[in-house]
Amino acid sequence: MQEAGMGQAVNEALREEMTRDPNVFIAGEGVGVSIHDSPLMPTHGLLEEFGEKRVRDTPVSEAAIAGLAVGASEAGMRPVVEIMFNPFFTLASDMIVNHAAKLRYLSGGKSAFPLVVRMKSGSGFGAGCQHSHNLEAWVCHSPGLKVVMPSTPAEAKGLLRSAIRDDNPVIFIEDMNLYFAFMPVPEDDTLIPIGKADVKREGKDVTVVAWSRMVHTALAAAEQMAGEGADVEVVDLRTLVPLDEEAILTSVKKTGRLVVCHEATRTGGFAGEISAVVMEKAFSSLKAPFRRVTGPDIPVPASPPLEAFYLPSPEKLAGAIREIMNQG
Amino acid sequence: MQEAGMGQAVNEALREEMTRDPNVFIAGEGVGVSIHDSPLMPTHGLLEEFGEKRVRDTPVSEAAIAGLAVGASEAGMRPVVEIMFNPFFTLASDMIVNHAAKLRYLSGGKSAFPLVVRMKSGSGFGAGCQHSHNLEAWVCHSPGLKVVMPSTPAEAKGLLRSAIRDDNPVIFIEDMNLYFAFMPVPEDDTLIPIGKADVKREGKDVTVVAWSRMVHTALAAAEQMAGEGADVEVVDLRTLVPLDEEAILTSVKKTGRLVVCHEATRTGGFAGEISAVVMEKAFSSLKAPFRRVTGPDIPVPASPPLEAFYLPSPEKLAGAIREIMNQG
Amino acid sequence: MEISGEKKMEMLRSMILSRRFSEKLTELCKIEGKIPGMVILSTGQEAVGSGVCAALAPRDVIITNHRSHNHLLAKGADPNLLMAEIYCKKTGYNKGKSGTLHIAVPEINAPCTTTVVGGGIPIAVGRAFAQQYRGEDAVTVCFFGDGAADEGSFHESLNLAALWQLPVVFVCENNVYAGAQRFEEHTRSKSIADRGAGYGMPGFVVDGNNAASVFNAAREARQLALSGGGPTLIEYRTYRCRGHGEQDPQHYQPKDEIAAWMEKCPIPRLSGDMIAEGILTQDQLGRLEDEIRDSVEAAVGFAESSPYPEPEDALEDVFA
Amino acid sequence: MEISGEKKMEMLRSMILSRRFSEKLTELCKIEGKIPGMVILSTGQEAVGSGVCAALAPRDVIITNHRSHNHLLAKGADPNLLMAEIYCKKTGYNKGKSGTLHIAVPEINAPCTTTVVGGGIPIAVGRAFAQQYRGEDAVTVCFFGDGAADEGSFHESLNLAALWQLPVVFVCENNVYAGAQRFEEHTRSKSIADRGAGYGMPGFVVDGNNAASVFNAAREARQLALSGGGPTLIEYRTYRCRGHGEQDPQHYQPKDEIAAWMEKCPIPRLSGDMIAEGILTQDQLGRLEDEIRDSVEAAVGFAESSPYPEPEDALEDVFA
Ligand SMILES: Cc1ncc(C[n+]2csc(CCOP(=O)(O)OP(=O)(O)O)c2C)c(N)n1
Ligand SMILES: Cc1ncc(C[n+]2csc(CCOP(=O)(O)OP(=O)(O)O)c2C)c(N)n1
Ligand SMILES: [Mg+2]
Ligand SMILES: [Mg+2]
Repeated sequence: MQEAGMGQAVNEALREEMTRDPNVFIAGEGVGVSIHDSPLMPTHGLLEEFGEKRVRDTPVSEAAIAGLAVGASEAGMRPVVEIMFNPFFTLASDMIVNHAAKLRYLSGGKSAFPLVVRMKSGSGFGAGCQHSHNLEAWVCHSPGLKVVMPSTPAEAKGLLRSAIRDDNPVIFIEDMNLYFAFMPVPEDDTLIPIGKADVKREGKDVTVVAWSRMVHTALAAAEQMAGEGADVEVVDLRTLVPLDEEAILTSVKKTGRLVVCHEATRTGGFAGEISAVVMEKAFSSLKAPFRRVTGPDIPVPASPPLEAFYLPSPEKLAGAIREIMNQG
Repeated sequence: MQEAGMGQAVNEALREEMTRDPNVFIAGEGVGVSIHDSPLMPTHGLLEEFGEKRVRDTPVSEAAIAGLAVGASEAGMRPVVEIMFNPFFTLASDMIVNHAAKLRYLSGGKSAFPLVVRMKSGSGFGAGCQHSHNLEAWVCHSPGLKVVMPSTPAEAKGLLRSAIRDDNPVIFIEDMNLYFAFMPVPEDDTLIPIGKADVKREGKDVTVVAWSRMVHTALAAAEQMAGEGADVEVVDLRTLVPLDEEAILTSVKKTGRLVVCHEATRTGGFAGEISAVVMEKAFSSLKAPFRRVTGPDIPVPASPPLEAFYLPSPEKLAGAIREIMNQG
Repeated sequence: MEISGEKKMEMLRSMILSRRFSEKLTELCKIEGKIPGMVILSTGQEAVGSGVCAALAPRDVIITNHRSHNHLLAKGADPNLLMAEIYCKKTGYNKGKSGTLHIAVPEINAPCTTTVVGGGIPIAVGRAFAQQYRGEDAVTVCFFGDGAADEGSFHESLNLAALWQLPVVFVCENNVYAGAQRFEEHTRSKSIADRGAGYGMPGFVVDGNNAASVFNAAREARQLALSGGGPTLIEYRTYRCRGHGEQDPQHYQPKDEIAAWMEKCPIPRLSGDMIAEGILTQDQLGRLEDEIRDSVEAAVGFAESSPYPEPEDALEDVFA
Repeated sequence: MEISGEKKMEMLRSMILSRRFSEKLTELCKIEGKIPGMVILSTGQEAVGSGVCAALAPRDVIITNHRSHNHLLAKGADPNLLMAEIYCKKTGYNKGKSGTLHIAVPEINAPCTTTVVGGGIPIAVGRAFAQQYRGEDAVTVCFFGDGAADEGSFHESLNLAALWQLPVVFVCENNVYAGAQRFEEHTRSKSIADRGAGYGMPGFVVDGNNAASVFNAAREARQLALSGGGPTLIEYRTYRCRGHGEQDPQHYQPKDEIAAWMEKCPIPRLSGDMIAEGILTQDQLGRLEDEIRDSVEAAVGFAESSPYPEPEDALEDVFA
């Protein structure tokens, strides 16, 4: 099996789906000619392969990019558009949330909007809070959207292919750090279903729910805790909407303890949703208080020590696990 | 004491603050000359009283309206701008979330942005999902913003005055239904502090946390449940950010049971945050599973029976309370 | 260019239908609780929707806005299903989920109606992109107001459409008001059409109360788009004879201004011309009026007798 | 209009400072891990920031963007504090919270720098609104790129500024590229300045590599704004001699294009003129260069020897 970063995996998925279905096209800022001349980037080489008709560089106009996807998808095309960085979602949010997500409902089920919006996310580049700001909680709170946040290249590939084939708008968020983390990617054409979590590590003492880059933080924390005799189960959500409640509840019923880890800021983050689901549906299984390990409620700072402070680390996560291991 | 709707109370607060401080001005679509010729509306009569310099009708340009507030507030003015309906926040969201909320931090604390964004929210007018969509969870998840959602005219008045005097960006969300619900409003110039919840009804069996219009739903449900022998405490958050955790925890520690009621859709709604806080900090006090009573995960439909189905009712809330009264 | 008698008849019928439909709604809106939501009409502006749609083929697409009824009827919407949707009934085009403001009728190629001001413009660009991509012999028309032309979405969309030479016709219906704000109170520009130049796109100001001029401008723009010549921005000058919506008392609209524009009503203007040209008689006009009146009454009857959706129907149609 | 020798000297110094500062950063960026984030420079474009800021009074405000260093230095930023912020040190203008991309310097009236493309434009309008409201004898200048002119924020802001005749000067720095996209690949418009007409605002295209022309256009626009004549849109034509940022290998930029523009470098152009006019000698120029080189070295020394902020400092400065 080849080793690749997530950008390369996304690239493969795009290439394969574009080859399979002439209705698939990609558009966005620099998806064709880019300032990044690197094969690690998700759309590298696609312009050369598929030409200007299907690989559309757009002006710096996020609302128009998103609207392009809405309109073209209504016609039965399958646009995959890129909003360069997650914070710029704000500029596309009217098109996505008030249109892509709602127009089918408003049509009484007559229209469909099979589009994918890819967004880069994640801190760690010293770029500051206008580039690094994880906003998955916004799209999760917008009925009509599906939300996918893979943690490995292989899953990114399989999930993106499913997202492109899905008849609904899918928000697909890629942590940029994972472009540079090489992991095995199968060369077959596996589709990974949207809406299914994956247990990345089995354990019996505590459940850590995470997604995207934080899955690796969780796995590192689990290793650390294993040394202390705690057996941590890591549930990788992969898809946030629709949420695989069953996977979460099954794990929590087994372990009786829950920690959620996300990079996004704390207040109003998606950890709250998971806590609510568990408190509603597995209350009696819980042996210890819930813990969240998240970014603090601050914009992401640029300076390296500050940015490192922002990021949930395996150590902080292990600390939280330790706290509740001592209870219940 | 006079009786007034929330629009009138907001109107009084604006009038008083504009009179007190020449740096306060209002801007937005139809804040001066409006298609609504009604004294129940929040900005009615202010143009006549304060003139065109301070009451600025703008083009239909939400990003510019928000940017106006950002720029003017940096200069030390105190803009109070209106985004007509909550879903149109999307169009202003870059200015609010990436700029109003972050620029102070980016300046290292040198700049301040003392602005208020008023937004109308709430379903019940058959206007459909592009007008009715409660998005408070978005702004609550954006560090640097304060978020206020009053339930009564008197509190709207006191809180808006505090919001205008606050040195930070404050998002002030008014449920339009409350413009037509008349309640006493004191004529004095009370300031209600931002960040303090209010116990609207004391009770010992179950805590219902609510805000904005849903406080009245909670009070109605509490009355209903009183007839069944359950003593419901209703905590009106008033401010969502900063969250008065103490008020919530004090109540839950007393009652041992928690229901959160909000009009916004369920997944990713702010109820999750409250559940997380309680599960982190009052876990051992909890006697029964948590319940949320919220809008379902759908866009708000226009047709009256569908729209009524969408809205959390006292009956649904009472049902949830009943469920957990039987446990623990 | 010469307009056939048939086209003129089509426009006349469509304008009268739209007017009677609107007048009926004005009446119904006075009855408390009858029509949910904000009913927004095109009374006085009918030549725009009717003239533009007459220039289109059924395969052409329109994207419309909060003031959609005229556009939809002109594109061929069934008055029964339209009225039922406005009533929010289960039999309506969108099962009552949309109501008066966002009626989508994909079956007549009017698939997206949005009440977010300016929101239809990027979508129209996307729809036209699909047409170009597939080499369809069809265009997309986007209807929006003068106020909408101040939204950022207008700007980004027109720039992109011009850049890619997409087959789209941008129809700005300048009805003097955006809400309670007059045109000259929301921009210092002399016209919206002037903005075309900034995107390298032709822009024209056209009399929007003259169905023939409306038709001709739309026909030319469509032709240009079909032949690969890219988008056109047409600003039709017309007037909103009623309030922004039916709840608007029009207190800020000068009475004599309304009256003056009512004098320029596009319906007698076209029917008068047609009679003068000898392609319509008073008698035929009378029968047309009667027939339309009946169909509007029938639409009301259909809507009134239709059931509301069941509450739980609210949960359907979120995902495909 | 005549430009004083003093002003010319000011521009020359500011351009050379900006160039040396940038060249130093280009060097530093090659050292792995030295400078955090995306360093984005104005090499070759210095006449714009330096010429415009020379036309301003200290009380005038500038709002800048991701390509800010030249603007900030020209407005009077201290190279030490600027460099320290670029290094993300505690002693930097913003305590390391901003880094290279969003440096805010309220003390020189450069209070908001945003890296959201187009994001500064609405803010500049708000800042100019405050000036008008208070009757201040000052204007706001907003710097943005040609790419930014395609964002919706540009459109909404220019329309509003013209409508209210706000004292703002919109400075579009057209450096041929927006990221990897050439100007003619992102708009079919012949110029950004053309867009002014659509808002009822004067728009001019000006040589952005000639400091004197830059200065004169800015001075006139400022004068107009101060006298109540409202905003102006100035498009300065210049060229981005380096990549979008220092990580950009410029693979899509023709080498001969870069070379041709380097020939038009604004610095020797101004210094050459000044020498010809007899207001500068080679000797003085050499001393100026030395002095500036020293100050840039000093800035690097200051930054290098400054501490990083403490991790927990991250929690400060969210709320006032
Ligand atoms: C984004 C957004 N902002 C505000 C509104 C409220 N609103 C509805 S219609 C309207 C005026 C639109 O004017 P114009 O575009 O000229 O269309 P007209 O109503 O005159 O046909 C406004 C402000 C809205 N629906 N959407
Ligand atoms: C809203 C937004 N979209 C995209 C980006 C990424 N981006 C940064 S600079 C840039 C190009 C801007 O071009 P231009 O406005 O011409 O400015 P220049 O870099 O040439 O000075 C892009 C696309 C961004 N920062 N903000
Ligand atoms: Mg209008
Ligand atoms: Mg540029």
